[in-house]
Amino acid sequence: MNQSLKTVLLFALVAALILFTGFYQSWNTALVILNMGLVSAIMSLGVNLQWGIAGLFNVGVMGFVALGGLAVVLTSVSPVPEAWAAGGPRALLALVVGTAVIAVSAMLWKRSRKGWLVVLVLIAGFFLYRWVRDDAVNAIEAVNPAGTGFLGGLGLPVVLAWPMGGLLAAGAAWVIGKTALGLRSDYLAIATLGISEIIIAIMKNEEWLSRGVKNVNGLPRPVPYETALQADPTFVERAVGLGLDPATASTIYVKLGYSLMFAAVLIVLLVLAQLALNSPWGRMMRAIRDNEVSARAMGKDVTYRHLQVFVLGSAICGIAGAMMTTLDGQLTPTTYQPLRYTFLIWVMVIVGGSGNNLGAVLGGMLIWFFWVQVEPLGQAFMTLLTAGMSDGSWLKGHLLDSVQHMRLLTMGVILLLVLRFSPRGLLPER
Amino acid sequence: ESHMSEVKIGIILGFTGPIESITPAMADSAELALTEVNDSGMFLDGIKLVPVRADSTCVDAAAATAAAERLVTSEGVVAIMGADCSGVTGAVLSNVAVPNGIPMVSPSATSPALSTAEDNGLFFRTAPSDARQGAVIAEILKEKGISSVAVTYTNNDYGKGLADAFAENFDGEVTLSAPHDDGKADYSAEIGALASAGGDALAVFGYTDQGGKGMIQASYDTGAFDMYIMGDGMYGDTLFSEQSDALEGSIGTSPWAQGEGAEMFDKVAGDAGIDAASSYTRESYDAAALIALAMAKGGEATSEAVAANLMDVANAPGEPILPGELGKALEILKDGGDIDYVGASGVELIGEGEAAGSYRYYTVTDGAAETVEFK
Amino acid sequence: MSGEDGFYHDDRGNHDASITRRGGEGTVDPTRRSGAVSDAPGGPFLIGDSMTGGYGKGPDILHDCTIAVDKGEIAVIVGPNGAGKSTAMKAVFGMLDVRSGAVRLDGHDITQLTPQDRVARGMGFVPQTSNIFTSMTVEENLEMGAFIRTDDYRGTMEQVYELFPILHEKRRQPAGELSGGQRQQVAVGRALMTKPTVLMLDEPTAGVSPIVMDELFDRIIEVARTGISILMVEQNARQALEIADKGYVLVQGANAYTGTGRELLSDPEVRKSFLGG
Amino acid sequence: MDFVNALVALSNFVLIPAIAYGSQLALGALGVTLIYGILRFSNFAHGDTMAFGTMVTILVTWLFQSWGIGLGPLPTALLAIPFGIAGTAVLVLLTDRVVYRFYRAQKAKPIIFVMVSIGVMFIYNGLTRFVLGADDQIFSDGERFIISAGDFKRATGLAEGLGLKTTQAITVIVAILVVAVLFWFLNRTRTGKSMRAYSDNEDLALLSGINPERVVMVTWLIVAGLITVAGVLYGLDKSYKPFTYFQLLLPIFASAIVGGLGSPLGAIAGGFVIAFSEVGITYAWKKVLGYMMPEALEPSGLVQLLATEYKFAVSFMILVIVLLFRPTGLFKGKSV
Amino acid sequence: MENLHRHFGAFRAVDGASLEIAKGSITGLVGPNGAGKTTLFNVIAGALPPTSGKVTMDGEDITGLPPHALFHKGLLRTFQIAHEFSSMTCRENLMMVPGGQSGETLWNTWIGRKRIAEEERALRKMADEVLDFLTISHLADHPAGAISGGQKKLLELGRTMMVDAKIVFLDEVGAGVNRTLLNTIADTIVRLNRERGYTFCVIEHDMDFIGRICEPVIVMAEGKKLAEGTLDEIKANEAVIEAYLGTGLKNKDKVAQE
Ligand SMILES: Nc1ncnc2c1ncn2[C@@H]1O[C@H](COP(=O)(O)OP(=O)(O)OP(=O)(O)O)[C@@H](O)[C@H]1O
Ligand SMILES: Nc1ncnc2c1ncn2[C@@H]1O[C@H](COP(=O)(O)OP(=O)(O)OP(=O)(O)O)[C@@H](O)[C@H]1O
Ligand SMILES: CC(C)C[C@H](N)C(=O)O
Ligand SMILES: [Mg+2]
Ligand SMILES: [Mg+2]
Repeated sequence: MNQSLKTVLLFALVAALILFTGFYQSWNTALVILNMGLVSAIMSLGVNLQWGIAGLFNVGVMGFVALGGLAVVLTSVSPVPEAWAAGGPRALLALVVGTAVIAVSAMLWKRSRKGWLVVLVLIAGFFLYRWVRDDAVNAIEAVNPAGTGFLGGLGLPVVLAWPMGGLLAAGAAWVIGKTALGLRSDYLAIATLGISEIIIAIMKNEEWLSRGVKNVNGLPRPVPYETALQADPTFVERAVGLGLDPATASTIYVKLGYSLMFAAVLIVLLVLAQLALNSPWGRMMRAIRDNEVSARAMGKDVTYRHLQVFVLGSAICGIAGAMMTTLDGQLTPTTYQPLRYTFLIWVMVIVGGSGNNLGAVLGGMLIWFFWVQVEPLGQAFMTLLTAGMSDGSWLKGHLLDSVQHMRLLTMGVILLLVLRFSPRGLLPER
Repeated sequence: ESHMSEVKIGIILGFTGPIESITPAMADSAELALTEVNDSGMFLDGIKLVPVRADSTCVDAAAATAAAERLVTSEGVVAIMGADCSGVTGAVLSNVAVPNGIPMVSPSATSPALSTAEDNGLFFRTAPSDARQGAVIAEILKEKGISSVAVTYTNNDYGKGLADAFAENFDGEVTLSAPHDDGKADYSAEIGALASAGGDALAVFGYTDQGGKGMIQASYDTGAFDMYIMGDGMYGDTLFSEQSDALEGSIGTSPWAQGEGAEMFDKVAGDAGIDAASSYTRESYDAAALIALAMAKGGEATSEAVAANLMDVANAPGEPILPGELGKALEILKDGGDIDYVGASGVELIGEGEAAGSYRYYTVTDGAAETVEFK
Repeated sequence: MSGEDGFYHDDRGNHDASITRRGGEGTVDPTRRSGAVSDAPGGPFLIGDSMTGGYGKGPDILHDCTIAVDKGEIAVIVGPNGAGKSTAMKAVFGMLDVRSGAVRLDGHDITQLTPQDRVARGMGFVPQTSNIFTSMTVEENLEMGAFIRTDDYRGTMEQVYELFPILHEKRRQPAGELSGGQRQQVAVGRALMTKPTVLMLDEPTAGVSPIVMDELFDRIIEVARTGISILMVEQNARQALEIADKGYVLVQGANAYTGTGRELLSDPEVRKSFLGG
Repeated sequence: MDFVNALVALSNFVLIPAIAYGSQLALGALGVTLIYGILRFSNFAHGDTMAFGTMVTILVTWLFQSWGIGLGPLPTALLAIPFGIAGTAVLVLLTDRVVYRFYRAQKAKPIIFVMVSIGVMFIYNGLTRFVLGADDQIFSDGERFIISAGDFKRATGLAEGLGLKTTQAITVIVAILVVAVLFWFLNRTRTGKSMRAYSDNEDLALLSGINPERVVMVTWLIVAGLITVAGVLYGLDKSYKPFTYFQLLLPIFASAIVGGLGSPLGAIAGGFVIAFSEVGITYAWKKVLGYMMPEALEPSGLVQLLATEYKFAVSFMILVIVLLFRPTGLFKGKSV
Repeated sequence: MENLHRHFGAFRAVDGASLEIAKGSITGLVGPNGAGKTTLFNVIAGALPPTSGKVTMDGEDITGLPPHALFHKGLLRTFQIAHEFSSMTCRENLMMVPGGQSGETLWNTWIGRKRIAEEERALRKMADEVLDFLTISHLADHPAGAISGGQKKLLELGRTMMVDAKIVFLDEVGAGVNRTLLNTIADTIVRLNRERGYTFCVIEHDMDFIGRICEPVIVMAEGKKLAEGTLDEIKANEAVIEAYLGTGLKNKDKVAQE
């Protein structure tokens, strides 16, 4: 089968799956899957840029996604004046001090290569930082801990948080890239994995910044609230006119709003990525991926290019992370688990076909669909399996009790099946 | 309305993930209540309540939202018993329940923050907020004359909230308050730091078969502390019997009703083969029962009926109802009477999304919890 | 910082290739099992008879190509780059699917055998590329050559060291750190360790210095004299044909000229087009 | 005396736990490193395979316990380990036959193997939970302590206690034995060398007469052994819960990598680096310093470098730093 | 370069070699296996840092510069073991070589499509010419990972023809290349040298090839320079014969007798 036909068919399949969900489960479910599918597609686009195209083994996706989430809080939540009064400036000063210490020691290391001196500066700096920080942080966290207990954000429109998420992630990626990109793939992998864990640890524990594990709920939305729509007579009228009940209509309306926005972002990013890939830039990146030594000898600045693509890919993940947090309406640092936000994204990229942007998008949508739908699938399968068994038998009871474990098992089976029939991914690079 | 002869209730709990070991008993308890309602034959002209389970994963807000969305929009559940962990509960509430007007009754989401969540009158819980538990524990310690403790809490909104609430109310000194992550492989570091900080006892605000247990075990293995103070998440027979040496003489609190209700539940659950002593089984039973009773009170098995009447059936005035007496309650309601559901956990709802509830203060003796008093 | 040394001599040049590493991955399906061996008496000692085939699902590279060598003989294959010489060697060794044709060894049809089973039947092969274990020491490389031998192979190892003294000197060094020519010597040494009855060499002299090349050819003649058949591909074609009993010129996967080494050397057409005048 | 007290406190809270934990990680990392080195992929199913092997051992242990068979002061589970290994071996060989083999034949890229192993992980995950459920399981018996902290205090009259668990001692001893045997096997035996050869250059291994499928099988067998032993020791020492075993995957990978992927010695070193940085860095020195210093200078604060919240962050930070200075791990991992 | 050292642990691969390559020459570099030739190349081309010593080009100190910087200064090299971009086609392998392509700037791929298209056309033409020259034009769309060993060598050489270089280091281009083709390559090298003024430094073990194009020839052994001169001078040098050239086949006569 030729590749473009295959592409069309597979995307049609995904569309069909979602439509099927719409008809047989509900349109709301279908749209929920679609929305997170779009976000997942963007994440896998970012990972594909790094791995599929440049061969960088970034297993820190979770960290960048989380930074995107943090950006939403920092951008869109309204500031907490009491907290600012209690210790805002001092907390900022602490940040400045912290950055300065690191910058100074990095410079010292470059200039003098005297390890002990750097360590000394770091230790002294650390105490200075803690001294500036601790009081401020305690003061901030003491302000209404159950309700706020953090500085809040800038109170800007939440859509601005998306590019902000990208920027934040890009900034972090730049720092990480500068230090860690020299590592070989698996070593880079564990380094990025570690750094993402560090990012999560900071988000969990720096309450003054992100409210930590107490979560930030009720984030602003770029779309109207369902309840507002339900209260709006014109909307209700129109819904009734279409033969829908207002509650359903409002939820669908809101979700469609997200779908459109997400789709727009995805399309823009996809087009940019495709243009870049099918150009000398993409060729050069593939060359670097194939053979770094040789690419260097052919005059390509591998280090710089790696950094560039690492930052870009991470920024995309950051944007997606911000979008996801916006969709969720809340930031919950504990939900960031590597399995879900790093490895599942990788599964998406590889199943879709690494090196192929369309493949990554496809993989994102498809795997996400299954991730959600394996639960009913697994239950159905189990019902089927136990149908023949006599009622009340121990085995049947035991199996039915364990039906929830079918979820991941079914996911595993699906993953293996997909990979069996397309061992190079659904839409291979060439 | 013959086509309405089945009405679905969603049961959203973390069947996979960090609290996967306590959720089956919770779900069973909830279903037990529904079965009881169905079996009584008293429920709204023979409408059957059908539980539909879904996985909240406890930690993955997106997956929980998707699961809830599926229950609401495709399975058509009219009310949700759940979710379990405070984080995902908040997500399901604001992303699914509120937009669709579906009431949620959580048996175990105890974070104080949920009290103020925007819920359009749709969120209820049967477990009291940790703000109160913190105060209760502080009070107990004062009575016992313990003036310095080290605190470790599970690093989520529940643990943090409870630790904060405790610290705020505690008169003595908290030598160190160190979080622990659940499901991790090793807790030596936390114990090392806590032991260094010292204290008369170690307060553990975690989960019974998670990091909380790990902390107690690590402490026992190194001889760091001899006495433990345990929050609600720690209550569990297995833990007590398994760590009986370590826990001898330790104390704890758990949302629990005085007397009858709890005993009845033990019996009812025991008959149904459910491990009643597991965490939050009582609250789960109550949550499901409340949903059914609210429907009965409203005279229709709809979301609106649940949201509108739940507070009513839960609180006085009315005939007190214990576990196993749901049939009786339904009968009263059918006759237009009033009930005050007490249930397994002594339900008392104070305002939306807030349960009063009482706590059982127990000590561990010979590997079992022994009630000291109820607070 | 120790990362940098090594990989210029690695077969996997890629700095970032530890998870994509292709170096170790083979091209042969390792899960294949050998098929039956049937008797096919007569004919030369080893013959790849009218082989047609190619890589994977790709186009045919070999077209009805026949290569044979008799006991104690040296057969040399020459031809332009990409003619299919290496492919023919691999086909004879069972490393790719032969769509038609047969390989016979010592009166048996071994077409269905896997490479490892051919080794057990006394065939030895030095491929053109990736022909050493880069991470193992020189000595371990040689030991691996003797993997199927159950007798004492120390004598053979001494002989190899005698032939390539530099290897003795570097026997504890990972082979991946050797220079190009030294690696070539390891590769040939490894094959010699097998004590094969047929030795197949794909450009054994590529990159070795003249003095070593002479040694090598000398040694090949000696080996052949002990009754071992030698089948080799050479680009140093003139030297090779001089010592060859039989020569094949391969062009585009098919036999173009066949004759004794001398015949080919004296054929002006062959000289001009393939031997560099 | 104070000095002794300080030393005892440090041993009790840092040295002993870290050594035991390090050994557990090391055993896990050995399996990861072996699969990586020889089969060329990072096996994500490692944690869940460990859970499975432990589960089989637990079931057999319960059987033995019900029969009254025991090892006296030692845990009965030690007797059941061979059965656990056998069960795991059957499972992994079956998986290899049904799943991985196909991709080997296809010459799939290593990254595909990694993804496949994630699929396998999901399936094992369900499998274990179907059989034994998701709960904690208790199967340890015998003497818990060689010496408990309380007994130590009473015996020595010191202010500080020193607890040493039977399982800790067993773990360390087993880890040392296993590593020694493995090292000998890989570097000295014919089969071991053939495994290294296969990992280095598959085609050439064929050309040397090495049977690749046999190498694969032997690797899985060794891995099954390592995995089960690691899982059982961990379960005895801490507790058995499938989810924790899954969570163990990350520190195990970290250990394997920081030590140098593919290097058994590195796996050991890596295990200790991770364990010590997790346990050691966030240790509050208050107590120890309190003993060492004169009364007047006794620290008032905790003297803790970083709060324990950051213990994972710190251990990963150390990992990153190690890698910056030794980009391919402590033991220059390339191949086994 | 002067007094260059590169040590691997205690092993001195390049041990104080000082040699000079005259502008516009085609210098041959020969020596026994393991003499340190490739290592020397790697050090000069920035692939390995020198342990000590200095490399200058056109009077400019280029010691320790990274390879890509050297490329842009006009210093090119090929690899002894072919380093192709295996998943890319042969044509792409060539087209990626020239530096300063505007399409390599990310921004331009979005806004400068037209200019890129033009550049690409020109590049493609050039690449096709080179492929033609190397007699592998039929492989233009073939993945470079799946071509024969000799063809990879040709591709390696082809890359140096894609740009204007000041100096090109060729590491055993001839090994594994058909002798007839090698003669053509030799002619090209000479032509590039004459017409475009490239300086070459060539490692090769084929004396015919060396003799055909190189003047002067430098012999290295054990990391040091052993001799320098024309090929005939070298051939007459006892030390070189002993270490490198040898005296021909011992068994030759035996073959002849048969
Ligand atoms: N990474 C390394 N570690 C240790 N020794 C090395 C390393 N790389 C090369 N060597 C040694 O340095 C010496 C010189 O190697 P080099 O590749 O420069 O030789 P060469 O002159 O190019 O030989 P050839 O003609 O065979 O290609 C060899 O003896 C080799 O074993
Ligand atoms: N792994 C492979 N997959 C697909 N095609 C291949 C592969 N290796 C080689 N080829 C193709 O097969 C043809 C013959 O290659 P082969 O390696 O047999 O040539 P050769 O005669 O040995 O050349 P050389 O003298 O350059 O080594 C070439 O055209 C090449 O493109
Ligand atoms: C299931 C529970 C133990 C949950 C806990 N009380 C929380 O709010 O997260
Ligand atoms: Mg060839
Ligand atoms: Mg060389």
